[in-house]
Amino acid sequence: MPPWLEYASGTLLVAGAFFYFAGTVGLLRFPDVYTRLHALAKADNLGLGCVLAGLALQAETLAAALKLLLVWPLALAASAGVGYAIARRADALGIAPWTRDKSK
Amino acid sequence: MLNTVLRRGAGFAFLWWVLAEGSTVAWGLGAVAVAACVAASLRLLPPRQGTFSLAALIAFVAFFLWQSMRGGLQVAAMALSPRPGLSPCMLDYPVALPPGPPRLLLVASLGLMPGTVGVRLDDDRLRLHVLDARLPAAAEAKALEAVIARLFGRRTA
Amino acid sequence: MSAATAFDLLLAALLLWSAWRALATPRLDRAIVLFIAFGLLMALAWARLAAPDIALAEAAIGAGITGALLLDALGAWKRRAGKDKPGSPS
Amino acid sequence: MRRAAIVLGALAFAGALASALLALPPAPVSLPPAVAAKMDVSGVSHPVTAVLLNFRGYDTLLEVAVLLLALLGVLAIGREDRIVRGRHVERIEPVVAMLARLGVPLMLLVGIYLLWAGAHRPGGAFQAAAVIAAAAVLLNLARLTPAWTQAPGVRLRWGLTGGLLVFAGIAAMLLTGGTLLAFPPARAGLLILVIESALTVSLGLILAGLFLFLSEDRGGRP
Amino acid sequence: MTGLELPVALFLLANLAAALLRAARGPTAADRMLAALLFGSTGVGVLALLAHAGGGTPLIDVALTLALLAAITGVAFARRAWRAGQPPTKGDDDAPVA
Amino acid sequence: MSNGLLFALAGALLFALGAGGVLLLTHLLRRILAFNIMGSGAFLVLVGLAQRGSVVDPVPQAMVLTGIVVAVAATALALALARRLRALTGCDDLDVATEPKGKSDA
Repeated sequence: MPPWLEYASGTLLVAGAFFYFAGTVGLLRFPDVYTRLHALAKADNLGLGCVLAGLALQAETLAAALKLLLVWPLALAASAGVGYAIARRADALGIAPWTRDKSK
Repeated sequence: MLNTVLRRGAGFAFLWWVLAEGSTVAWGLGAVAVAACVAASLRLLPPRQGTFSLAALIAFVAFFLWQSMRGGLQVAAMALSPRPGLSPCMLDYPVALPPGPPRLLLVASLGLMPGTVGVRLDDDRLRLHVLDARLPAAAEAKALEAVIARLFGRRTA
Repeated sequence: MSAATAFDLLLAALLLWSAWRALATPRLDRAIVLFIAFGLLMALAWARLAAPDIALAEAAIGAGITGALLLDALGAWKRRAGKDKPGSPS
Repeated sequence: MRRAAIVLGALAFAGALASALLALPPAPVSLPPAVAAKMDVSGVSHPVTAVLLNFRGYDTLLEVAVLLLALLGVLAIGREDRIVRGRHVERIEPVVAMLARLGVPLMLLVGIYLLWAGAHRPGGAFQAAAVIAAAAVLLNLARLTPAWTQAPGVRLRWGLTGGLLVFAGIAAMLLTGGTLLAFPPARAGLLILVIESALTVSLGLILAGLFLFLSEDRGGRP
Repeated sequence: MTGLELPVALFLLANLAAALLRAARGPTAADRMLAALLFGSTGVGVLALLAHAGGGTPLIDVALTLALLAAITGVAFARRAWRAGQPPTKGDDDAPVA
Repeated sequence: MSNGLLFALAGALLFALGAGGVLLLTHLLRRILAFNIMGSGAFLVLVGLAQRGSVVDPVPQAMVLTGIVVAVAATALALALARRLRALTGCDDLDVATEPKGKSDA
């Protein structure tokens, strides 16, 4: 494996870890279920994408790399579906979104 | 109809090739698998009218990748900043896309775009939860709609 | 301590924690969520134990079947929670 | 009092077990070389599949029977009540339905892939069946497949028992050779593939049935 | 293999632990459902990393299966376990919390 | 300490935890959860012990694989029984359900 590929892969892995971290921080800090949903759905999925891309760069065959990249859209579809289901249910149960002035 | 079968067959065959990691001995069972999957998908998702263009798919994927990167960065910045600049609000957005797959793709992908999560879809009114009221959420949803409309072979509604 | 050892230790601790909380928490739905998480952690443990066959089975069954079975049962539990009298099918 | 005794007992048990584990000498009989020595006559190249279907095939045969018995048990117990129609059942949710419409063919593909993979790397009938059963669960959750509310019909019965019947039939056929499930090495690969395919269908239906018989949603046609 | 895989996997596991704590403890039932989202992203990421950190390529299949089935738990939760309009019961904090 | 031994020890603790849970908890669903945790602990001990060396032993893996599938079938059967019992008696505690009439005011 050429060294630049190794660096690129490592950079993507670290970037992925960063987005996961941001998602976790958002999950812990954000005030209500809708905002936490934003944090998880966006940051974690981007983190997963970076990690998978970083690993795909190291794959030996094209098919193996594509298999890794195939995982991403599956996870995205799952997140999109579950995220909407959660938001839809929260709305149906009458959970009001947190707003800035209400907290004051 | 035949067109749809061939297209889906090719898609599943490609996926099988990826899953089997390029192994060529797998094609016996692979043919059975592809046939079963095409049958299942025809039953679950009947063929529809409309054209399909690779260019539009690439445009959609590129738009999606770029926007989800922006979305991730934005959420990361908000989560990690010492004072998160959150001012969430609900936004009722009138959907122009036709019902069925295009509209559902819009709802699903909005959840991964910067600052928006679909909360409820009633006919052609979509309620969005927006992370920051100052963001141009409606304009971005409009742009996404245009890309999806192209993907499904229609002029922007 | 190498990253591998740290990973295994953290994973084992998480397994024990989630199992403990799943049994000890007073709330039924929390218990079931924690149990489903326990299943996922078991899949990771099998992956670390060089048993990908079991990891596959655990991931597929834990995510696809056990979780749905338990959550469906939880829903049935709640739905009947209001009416205490037995045998009242309307 | 009873509580304290149980907690103490469990702790003592855990301690004893842990110290026994730490003191345990390496196994006197090492199985991996024994498995490896027979791999070339097993008909497959993945050791776990070889153990599961060839070396200890009779275990697996009886296990399928156990699963069928569990399903019969669920059937015999029946649903807890006659379901109140329409009141608690969810609306069809289009996003979830679309997820199922797109995801189920993919699950089928991955299921069959896992069945194929089992011959030479991790995978096999059990995992494939679990993935296919999960597809059925998703269809039910999306209200595309109704729950099973009555005893299975004739076709479904054949599907549920087919794996066991094929497995038992092949075992009976081989019994003429003297021993239970001793595959002739030349045909072992083919026989195992036949058994695994039948098992995948049956186990998938059995696992799906375990959920579908208990599921609350009678659903309707799409 | 860059040698970064296991440290990153460890870091993700730590994230999973923190987030799971929140998801399982969160004030509303909806927060608990977030756990289902976590499996879809963090669990899959850890498995893919483990595959490249010496676990062998079959673990990619495990990650793939998990990603494919991750939606089921969340959907089951939203559609079955969490009902609107039910009175809160003993041992259950699912009443709508504003 | 090899990782097999570590997970085997964790499995022993999980088994004890699950066993304690089965004995102590009376809620039907919780008892099913405890039973499953007990089973997982046993599986971890089996595979973990075999994994102490560097050679992968396929025999316990095959056993545990079938064990997991049987465990889910057993769970489904137990859930069917629990739901039926609850529908008939209206209570969710095993001890209350089996006690003589009059006390079963859950």
